[in-house]
Amino acid sequence: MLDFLNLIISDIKISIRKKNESIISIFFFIFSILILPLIFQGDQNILKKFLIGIIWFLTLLTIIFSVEKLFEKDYEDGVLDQIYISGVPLETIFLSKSLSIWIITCFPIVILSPLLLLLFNLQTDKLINIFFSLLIGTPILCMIGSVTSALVLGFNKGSSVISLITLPLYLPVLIFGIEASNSEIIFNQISQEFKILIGYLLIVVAVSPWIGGLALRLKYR
Amino acid sequence: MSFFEAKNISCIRGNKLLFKNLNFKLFNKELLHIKGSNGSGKTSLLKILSGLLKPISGSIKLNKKNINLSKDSYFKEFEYIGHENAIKSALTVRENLNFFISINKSLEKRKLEVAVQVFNLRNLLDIKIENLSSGEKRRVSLSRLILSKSKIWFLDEPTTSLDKKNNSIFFKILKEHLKSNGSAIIASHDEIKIKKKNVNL
Amino acid sequence: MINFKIFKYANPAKFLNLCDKIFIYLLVSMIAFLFFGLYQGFFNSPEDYQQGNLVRIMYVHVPSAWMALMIYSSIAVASCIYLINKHLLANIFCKSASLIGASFTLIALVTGSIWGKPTWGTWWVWDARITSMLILFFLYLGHMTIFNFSENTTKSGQAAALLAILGFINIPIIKFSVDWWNTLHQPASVIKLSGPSIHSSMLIPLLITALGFFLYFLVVLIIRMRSEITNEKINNLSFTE
Amino acid sequence: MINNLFYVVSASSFTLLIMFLLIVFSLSSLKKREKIFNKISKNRKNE
Repeated sequence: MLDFLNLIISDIKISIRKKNESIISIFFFIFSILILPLIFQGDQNILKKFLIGIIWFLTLLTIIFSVEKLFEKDYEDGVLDQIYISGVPLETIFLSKSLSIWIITCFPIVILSPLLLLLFNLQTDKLINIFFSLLIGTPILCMIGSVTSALVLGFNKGSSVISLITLPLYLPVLIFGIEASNSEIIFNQISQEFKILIGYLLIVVAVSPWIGGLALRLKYR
Repeated sequence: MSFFEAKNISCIRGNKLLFKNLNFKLFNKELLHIKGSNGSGKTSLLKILSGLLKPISGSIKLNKKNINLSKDSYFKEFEYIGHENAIKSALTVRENLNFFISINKSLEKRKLEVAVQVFNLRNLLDIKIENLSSGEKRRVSLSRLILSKSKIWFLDEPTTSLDKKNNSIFFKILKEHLKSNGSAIIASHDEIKIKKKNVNL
Repeated sequence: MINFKIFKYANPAKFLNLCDKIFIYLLVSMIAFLFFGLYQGFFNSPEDYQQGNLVRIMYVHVPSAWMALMIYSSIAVASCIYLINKHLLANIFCKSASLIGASFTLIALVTGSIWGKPTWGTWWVWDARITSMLILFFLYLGHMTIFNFSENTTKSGQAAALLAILGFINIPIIKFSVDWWNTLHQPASVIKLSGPSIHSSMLIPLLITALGFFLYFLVVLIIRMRSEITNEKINNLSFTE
Repeated sequence: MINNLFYVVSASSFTLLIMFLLIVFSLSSLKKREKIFNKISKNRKNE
């Protein structure tokens, strides 16, 4: 447990100091949302209609960018070997990596996107919905992305095709996330879409550490 | 009694057979020098010995126990310094050392002072790794050996980019380690002027 | 460990022997079934009262869609077996079945859109079943690319097996998620709890063709597996010097 | 009706074409690999 925390803390420290992809990708996210009015020629109605879908799509792209070389850097400078030899289980390494990538990239997105949407005059209940749906949806994206990133770690030419492998697995989250953000207000009664999203999160949390651990183990055969 | 034993190890990387049916034993207080030209599989052999790679065939035993049976307990028995320095360039020296002490149970925090002193790292402690020279980076990496309480060392080209002074410091530490019942396996193409066994790849 | 009788044939040499014995029967029956089924379907079955002749596309479209799903499930099962038991043959099965499954998915997609043009008026509709089929196609592509990553069959095989299992867990969710937008596509008409809702004069040719497709899968599978086993032998030969 | 027939024919011929191509491709790769295998094993025996 302590190892887990240490791994996460050092990861966060490194990415804040280095200002690497994961931090840069947040700026990518913010900028792309801010230039949206230019794309739709300032048409407020179209914007309101598609905004949520676009937010989800941009989130997905951001995560794919930042997940691409998640394990590769640690492997190249030998730190991953050293952590493995220290006796930390590969499942823990995997889980800490995917959690730290969530904290670094997704947490700011989850916080920022409702605020950014304020600029587009959406109703407040929509903002709450999008906050919660991103909060539940992004961990799923991170975990699945980390699994594929761990899978391709074992191969030299892996990281170029990671998006091809990852995107099909992301579609359910995209669909339900958008549906959940558009669903009715959730405080009185949780809507169906939210329930599905939560269930999916639980499945992924239960399954992905094992698959991710096995995938990392491939590197050590 | 045989302390550390490798039997019939063969290794294939890519489509190339690196070595076949390698045998050796290592007792307490002994040093094993793995020699070989570039690409002959020195690094692969060390990775195999430390359980980071699986050999195509053969077995490795420590105290007559196969290392694959319980890797977790085997990992506590040795210290491995790889070809890469295994330090995070965005962190300072102190943070790096503390990080590895915190996750590795066989590194002892109380020896930190000693390690810093031996490798002259005191002035560098709060400097980020990315600002260090390659020799200084290697010293940080090697200081792990002093922190460690493991009896076996696996070292991959330990003296690369070390200057003469630090080179002799390293060999002094190595001799002391051997004296205190330790043993070490070193892969390098430099000559080593200590009593040793040789394995040629 | 569970010892199924079938694992007797997990030895590649024995497996090849078995294949040699049954290959010719498979080939003959495949040609017979395919020929008979397609002939019945195209010339001897009634026209649909709404779609007329067009309904005959069903005899190639539906069986290939079934095969695409069936092959992916079998790959997932074989992947589990491979990860647990480390049988080389399971790996080779995954490697060789993947391309066949991808081709069947492609066939289902293309014939589906050819069918869609006259009935719905467009080549492509973003409806639930088509979309999930498309995703299945992408899953197949990802599975195949992983095998090409590395010469080391065991390593790429294990990675592919993990991906196949991950995809298989996701397939029901994907299916369910794309079902969320209800659309133009007909509801499932053959496999239903209340029994088939199409007339037996159409159903029988359909089932015969499906059987023919399955036999075709086996035939190509044997050819491809033999080829992969030969490849393994070549690799082993070049190592033992 | 002719129009409909065109769709049916194109769909089924596409199916059969892909199936045929797949079988030809698999057979040719098998033949190629067997050739290589025979060559290598012959070489071994000669040595």
